Amino acid sequence: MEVLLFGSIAEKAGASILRVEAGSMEQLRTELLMRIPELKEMRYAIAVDKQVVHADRELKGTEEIAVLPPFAGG
Amino acid sequence: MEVLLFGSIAEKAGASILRVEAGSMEQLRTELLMRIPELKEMRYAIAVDKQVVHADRELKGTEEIAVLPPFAGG
Amino acid sequence: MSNTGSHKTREIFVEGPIGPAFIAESIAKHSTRTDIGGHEIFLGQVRADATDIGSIGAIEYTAYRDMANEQMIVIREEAFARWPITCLHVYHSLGTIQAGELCFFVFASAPHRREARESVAFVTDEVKKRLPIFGKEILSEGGHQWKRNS
Amino acid sequence: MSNTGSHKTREIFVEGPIGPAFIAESIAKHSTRTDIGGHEIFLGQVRADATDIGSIGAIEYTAYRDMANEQMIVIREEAFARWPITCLHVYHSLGTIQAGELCFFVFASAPHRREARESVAFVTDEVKKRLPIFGKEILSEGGHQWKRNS
Repeated sequence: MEVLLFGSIAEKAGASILRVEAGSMEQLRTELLMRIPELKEMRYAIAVDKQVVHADRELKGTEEIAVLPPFAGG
Repeated sequence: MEVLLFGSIAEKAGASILRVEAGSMEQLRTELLMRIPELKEMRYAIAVDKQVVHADRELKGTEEIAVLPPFAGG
Repeated sequence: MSNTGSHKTREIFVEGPIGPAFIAESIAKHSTRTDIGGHEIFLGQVRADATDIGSIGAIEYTAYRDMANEQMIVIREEAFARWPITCLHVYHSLGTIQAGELCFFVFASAPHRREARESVAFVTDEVKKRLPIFGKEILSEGGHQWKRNS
Repeated sequence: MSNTGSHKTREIFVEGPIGPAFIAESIAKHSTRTDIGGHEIFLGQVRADATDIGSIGAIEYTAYRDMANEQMIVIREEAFARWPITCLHVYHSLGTIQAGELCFFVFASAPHRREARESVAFVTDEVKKRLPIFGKEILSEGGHQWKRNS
């Protein structure tokens, strides 16, 4: 699945899109920490189909995933 | 002394300035009611030198007096 | 009465409606103040209310101008004492303002939005309460009645 | 998601700073709505804050655009459900906005000032909290840091 990265997270990853294989939110989080170790020290949220998701849940692989650093609008 | 009239009160009086003789607020009020009988049914305030005054007090005759209907700014 | 730039006596009245271009100019003037983080603006617009005796087509504003400008100084001082605002501008129309036109413009700027927001709310309310401004509501069908703030 | 004129999906993002002329045009468009009595506007301006590592010269805004526009629909619906407002317009800049320039514009209109005021306060706060917008603070002396809303 494609994972969209934004702001400081895209900067750390050196990319704005990652390809990741993950069947659940848990797996996705683990995978992301391996690919972007700096995430451990960062605050971020994960959006699934444009909704922030905190709990674990299955992922089909067709979802739109995004990793979001703290919001800073306004 | 000259008394400035505004809005609905100027309309009732048919004038925007009245000449009135009064040595106190009490006398001024009595005089105004004689000159503009409709005041009895109206809400209004009297300003002395641009400050609304409710209590009785002496008037020297050099003050700037104004009779003010309800405020309607904005 | 203080003598600082922010608190000095100003004429708040303008003849006729307040135009959007005037508002844009006021906003643009603040781009050099890079300590400002938020602007809050209130605009009063004449409403074509239906009343018992007809619908309002326009309001003809008059004021006890000297007293209103003096009262405005007091309200300004209160606002600057209560909130760390950078600027405060207030304008009110005199003369005939048609329904749909703007008659009142309150504009505060501050480092942070809360101060700008709260001071505009305060100033808007106090101007309506404390400034001797009078409004003759001109009915579209002819005749008039006198506006009063509740 | 409702389909009425007031609630439909809109693009809130504009490239570059929000100009005073754009604000004036938005205001002017409301003169035909003679049921409006008050407009409330919040404008966010980029502040040249001094930070530990230098002073902010500009903010470069990016966003997760589709999610932000969807979140904005939800906030709009909440505002229209809570207050009897006539219109609500929200714009946010993308790209580099210099200190002193405007990056955020919230504009509500209503028959009475209280509704306009409260809905602008609500929408301003919720946009800052709920929209995935990111700000890279470009320091005048070189380098950058990432803005975060507190």
